[in-house]
Amino acid sequence: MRILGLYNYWVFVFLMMVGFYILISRRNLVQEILGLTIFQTAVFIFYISMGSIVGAEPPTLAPGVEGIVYANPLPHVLILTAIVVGVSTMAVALALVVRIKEAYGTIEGDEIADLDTASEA
Amino acid sequence: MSEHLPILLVVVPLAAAAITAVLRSGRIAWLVTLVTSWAVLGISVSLLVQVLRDGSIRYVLGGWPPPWGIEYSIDSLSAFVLVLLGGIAAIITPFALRSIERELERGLVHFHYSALLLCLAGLLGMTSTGDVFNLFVFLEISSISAYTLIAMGPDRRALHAAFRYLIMGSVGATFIVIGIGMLYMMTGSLNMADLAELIPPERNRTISVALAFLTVGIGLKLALFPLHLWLPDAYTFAPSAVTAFLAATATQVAVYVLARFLFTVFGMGFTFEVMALDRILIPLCLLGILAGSMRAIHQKNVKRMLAYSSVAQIGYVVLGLSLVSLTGLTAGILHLFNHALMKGSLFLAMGCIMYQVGSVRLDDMRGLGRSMPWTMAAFVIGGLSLIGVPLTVGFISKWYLVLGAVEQGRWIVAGVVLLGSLLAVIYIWRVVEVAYFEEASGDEPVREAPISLLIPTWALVLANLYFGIDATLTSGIASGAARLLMGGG
Amino acid sequence: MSDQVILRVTTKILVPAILLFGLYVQFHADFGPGGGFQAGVIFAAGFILYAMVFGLGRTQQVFPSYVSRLCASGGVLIFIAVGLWSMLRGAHFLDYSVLGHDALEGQHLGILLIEIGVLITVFGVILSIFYFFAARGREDV
Amino acid sequence: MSPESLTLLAPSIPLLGTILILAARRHPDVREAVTLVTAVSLFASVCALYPVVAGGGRPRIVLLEVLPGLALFFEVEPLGMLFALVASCLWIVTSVYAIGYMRANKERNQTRFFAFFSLSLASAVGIAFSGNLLTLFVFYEALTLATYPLVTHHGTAKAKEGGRTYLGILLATSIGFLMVAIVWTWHLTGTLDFRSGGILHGAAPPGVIMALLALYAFGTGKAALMPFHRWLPAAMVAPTPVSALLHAVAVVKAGVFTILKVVVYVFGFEALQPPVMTTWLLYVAAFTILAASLIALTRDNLKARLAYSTVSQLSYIVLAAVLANQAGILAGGSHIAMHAFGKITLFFCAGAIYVATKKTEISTMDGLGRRMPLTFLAFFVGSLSVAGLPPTGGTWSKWYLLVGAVEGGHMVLLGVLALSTLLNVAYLMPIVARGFFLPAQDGWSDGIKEAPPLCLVPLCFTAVGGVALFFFPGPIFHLLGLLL
Repeated sequence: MRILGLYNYWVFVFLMMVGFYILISRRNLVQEILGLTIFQTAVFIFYISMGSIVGAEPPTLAPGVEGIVYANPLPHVLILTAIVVGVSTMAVALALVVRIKEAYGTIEGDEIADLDTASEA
Repeated sequence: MSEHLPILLVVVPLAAAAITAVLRSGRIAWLVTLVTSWAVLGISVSLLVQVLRDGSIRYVLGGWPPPWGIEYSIDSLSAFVLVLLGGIAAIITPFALRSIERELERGLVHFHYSALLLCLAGLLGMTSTGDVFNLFVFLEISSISAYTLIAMGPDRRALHAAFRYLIMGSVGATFIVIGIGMLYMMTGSLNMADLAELIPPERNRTISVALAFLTVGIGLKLALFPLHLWLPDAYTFAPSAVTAFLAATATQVAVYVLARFLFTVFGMGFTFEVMALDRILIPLCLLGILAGSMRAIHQKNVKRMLAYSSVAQIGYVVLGLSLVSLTGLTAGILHLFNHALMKGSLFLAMGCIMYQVGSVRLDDMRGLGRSMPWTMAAFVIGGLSLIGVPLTVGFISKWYLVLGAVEQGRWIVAGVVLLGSLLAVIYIWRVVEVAYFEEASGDEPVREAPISLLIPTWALVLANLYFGIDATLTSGIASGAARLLMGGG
Repeated sequence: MSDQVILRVTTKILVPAILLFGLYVQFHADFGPGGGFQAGVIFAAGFILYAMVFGLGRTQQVFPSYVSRLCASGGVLIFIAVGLWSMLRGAHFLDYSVLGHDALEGQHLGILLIEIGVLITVFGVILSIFYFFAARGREDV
Repeated sequence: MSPESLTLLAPSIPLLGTILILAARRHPDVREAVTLVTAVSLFASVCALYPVVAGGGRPRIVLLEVLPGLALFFEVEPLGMLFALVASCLWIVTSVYAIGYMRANKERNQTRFFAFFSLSLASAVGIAFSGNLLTLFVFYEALTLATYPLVTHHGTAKAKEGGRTYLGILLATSIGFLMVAIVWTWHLTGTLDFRSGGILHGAAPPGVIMALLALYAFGTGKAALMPFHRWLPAAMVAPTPVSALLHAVAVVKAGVFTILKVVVYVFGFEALQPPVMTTWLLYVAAFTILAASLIALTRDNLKARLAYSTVSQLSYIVLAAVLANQAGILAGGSHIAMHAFGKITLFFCAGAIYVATKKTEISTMDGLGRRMPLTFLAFFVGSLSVAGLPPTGGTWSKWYLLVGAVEGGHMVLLGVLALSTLLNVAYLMPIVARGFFLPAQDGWSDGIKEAPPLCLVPLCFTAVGGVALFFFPGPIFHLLGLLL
């Protein structure tokens, strides 16, 4: 039960590994970015799970309400920041892919490597 | 005003980055960058003076006391690194003016300065913050701007290099977030000083995993062997001024972050006695020193050669840290500073050559000893410093490293450190021989680089000599910082 | 897509609503979920929808890419200015308590200004990114 | 002027000379005048220090503190005084010779040559005056680097190759061994100062002392102990004045001087007595003496033969130092001076022959002596001096070496030294004999005469000097006596 009760952590690990696998197994740049994104998303789930408390209320103060268990808001705030960082990274990555496509005419990592060795010689 | 210096240090370049992004003139953007970098240097020096005089400075953001709010905390180690960052920025910005104008498209110049300032702000933030998550945010600010800086390189391969760096850097950053998350899970705190007290000293699975994730994550950012694969391409194809800037600052700050986590946050006892991380780090560093130097010997592109040399030098720095002794830590911190000076001057010399010759391939450097005497003299002195010849900063680093190894009777470590020096002789002398003994091949004569490029280059070269001749200041600060790290753990 | 009447009409109706909703999310953040971040994205989405239907050229007549970049920087500067303002008032950076007559009003004002800064930056950045990708490889912009 | 400021002044003179030489690059005559004036004033300032040191004084001046507790400073003691005297005196002679040689051969890049020459001398004097191991190491490396452009002066592929070996071995040994030894000494004793009686005695177990001795002996690559001697023959690609002053006097003597100084002031005699084993190092030195002499026999190139002869002679001094007794130090110290005069004469002769005839191979020198009688006479005197035969100064150092070997109870070494003297005669005398007695080879003997006076006078001077040292070795032994 304990193992199943931590199912969102299992999801986190599974997603992380899926993302990481895609990242290292694919040579297409866009697919690499996808892998990276899944990898990062997994971490979001990790943080959000961390902040959850069974039976907790949203952490907003209201007059006259006391004795309620609040969910921990900090991990959510943190992960909001991390999401922004992830989005920025992805934006830069996609911009790079666009430029690479313009410069090389391809977004396949192997072909780019071949073109590089060709221009080196 | 002086109490606000820690935050101004980060805010000033951040604001300057926002301003330069919308300026349409590259020259004005440059001027803003110049003023900012000198301001940063001034602030960081006064912080260092303040820290040395009165001890650590803590600054609370937004009036929220730690551990809830974000706190900036500057001790002698961070102040030392801050001065390094400010100094390097202040020297490289004047260099960048003409070098960047030549290497970049016109429309990109002001974006370059914006990204440079953003990167600087991120690095300064990483160094001065006392909050681990804030550190991650600044880490990503500096990394993302570094990706764009590299991608602006004149060769199309810069794009691919930046992409590779981005992928590996993001993986590293994600590892760091996971590690921070686990720390938060166990302690409920993100403040470094708070964490240091809350982390249980005995073996704990979550904390151990956090240490592993953080070490690998920072190792990726740091290009610690064997996680260095992104570094050679990135340094080779970035614009010259950017390479010099990143080589002299980004890796140094990453080392600082590693030291912070290993010594301050986790504590020496946990990291090295319970987890015995030194047993992993030392062999990796030794391998890195040897592998990096050997690869450097075989390079045809001198910038790439220096990049591989950086991999080796990072090995020296981390080696110093993982000796876990006062001398070793002093060595690591000193070499962090000294390596920035050496690599800065060497890459700036490369920038001069790039400016005049348009290439930094070894074959294109024939006869440069004659046609660009000042540039090549700067390269030779920087190279001698890399080798560790006395009266240069390299000697001081090697002295402490060897002393640290001898103290503990680690003869293999001492041997590899010195072997690395000898390998450096080989790769530096390959360039010297080509530049001084071979006749120039080109049809038109190459002229010496303009004075506006030479002055910054020589400023760093002279720093190499000055801090090598009178190392009492730097070694005093470094050993003070080392004592702080050891005592704090 | 500007020849699709249904799309054009729907868009014309939707865009003001989206922008209004963006403002709602922005200012409701004092009492419930929301804030400059989400609002900025929603606001940008309104412009993006308009651009997709009516073309990049017309959108940029309304909102040139230079202005979007100005927004991206301006928001950051607002944020920094608020921080410096509290500093000038003798408190630490971003300590809003000193901005008003009392701490509560100060906090109110401070977070409001900060959220506006965030709104403008996020809006500017998202729109800039869109402009960049959309304009790539085209001659007319 | 106070002795302290003189101590600082002496190494600064050639440094200043370097700058002036570079400044005068467009006027060869001014440049050469600067060289000569620098050389003379250096010698004068070193001489001015002599009475102070001979009177038992040790003027000392701290330059700056490099690391906490570790300063760069000069302290003139008798051994260093001797080395500085020899180097600066011979520099004057060599300068005159170099001007004649470089002009006669119409060499390129003469400014660079003279500038780095002056810089090398500054480093050599720095080594001589160094007050601790750090200072010595700094100037030791400076000397290596300052001489590199001189070795590779011609810029040819061969020069590049020679330069590689030169720099490679010297830097590898000094960084790889010497630096470890210095750091280890610092770790053991907490000081690097040269102190009478040594700093290591009692600071470490015999095994560590032995390891340190090995590190110092092999780390001082400039002492050319086998197997780290290859750089010296490689350095012979340099113009002859360089070989003469630097690779017969300044650089190589800096190496053996380092070993002597380390033995006297770092180890101290007590530290090197049993149970510390030093015999093996004596045999390494003895082996170097014999092996290098044998190799010298096989070399037809005159400069290469002289180079191997130098390798062999340097090990005399190493041997003398490692004996670690009074006679040994007298032998080692005096041999620095005696061998310097002998060997520099031989190199000057080799250079003079090259200038006059462009010949470098011994087998082509038949009958030359009758055309160049002064040169070959000087060569003869130099040979006697190197072999340690009367009436030359070399006799004294060899004498004390024999005494030292007997005192130390190393009878085998007596045999080695005797054999080595025979070998010296065997590889040097045939050259003189060929020159005077064999018939000239066909076709070239017409029109050959002595080298220009600027080359000829110096070599006569040093030859006479070598003889004079036989009759008046007093000052040298007075200085060395102060050590005991």
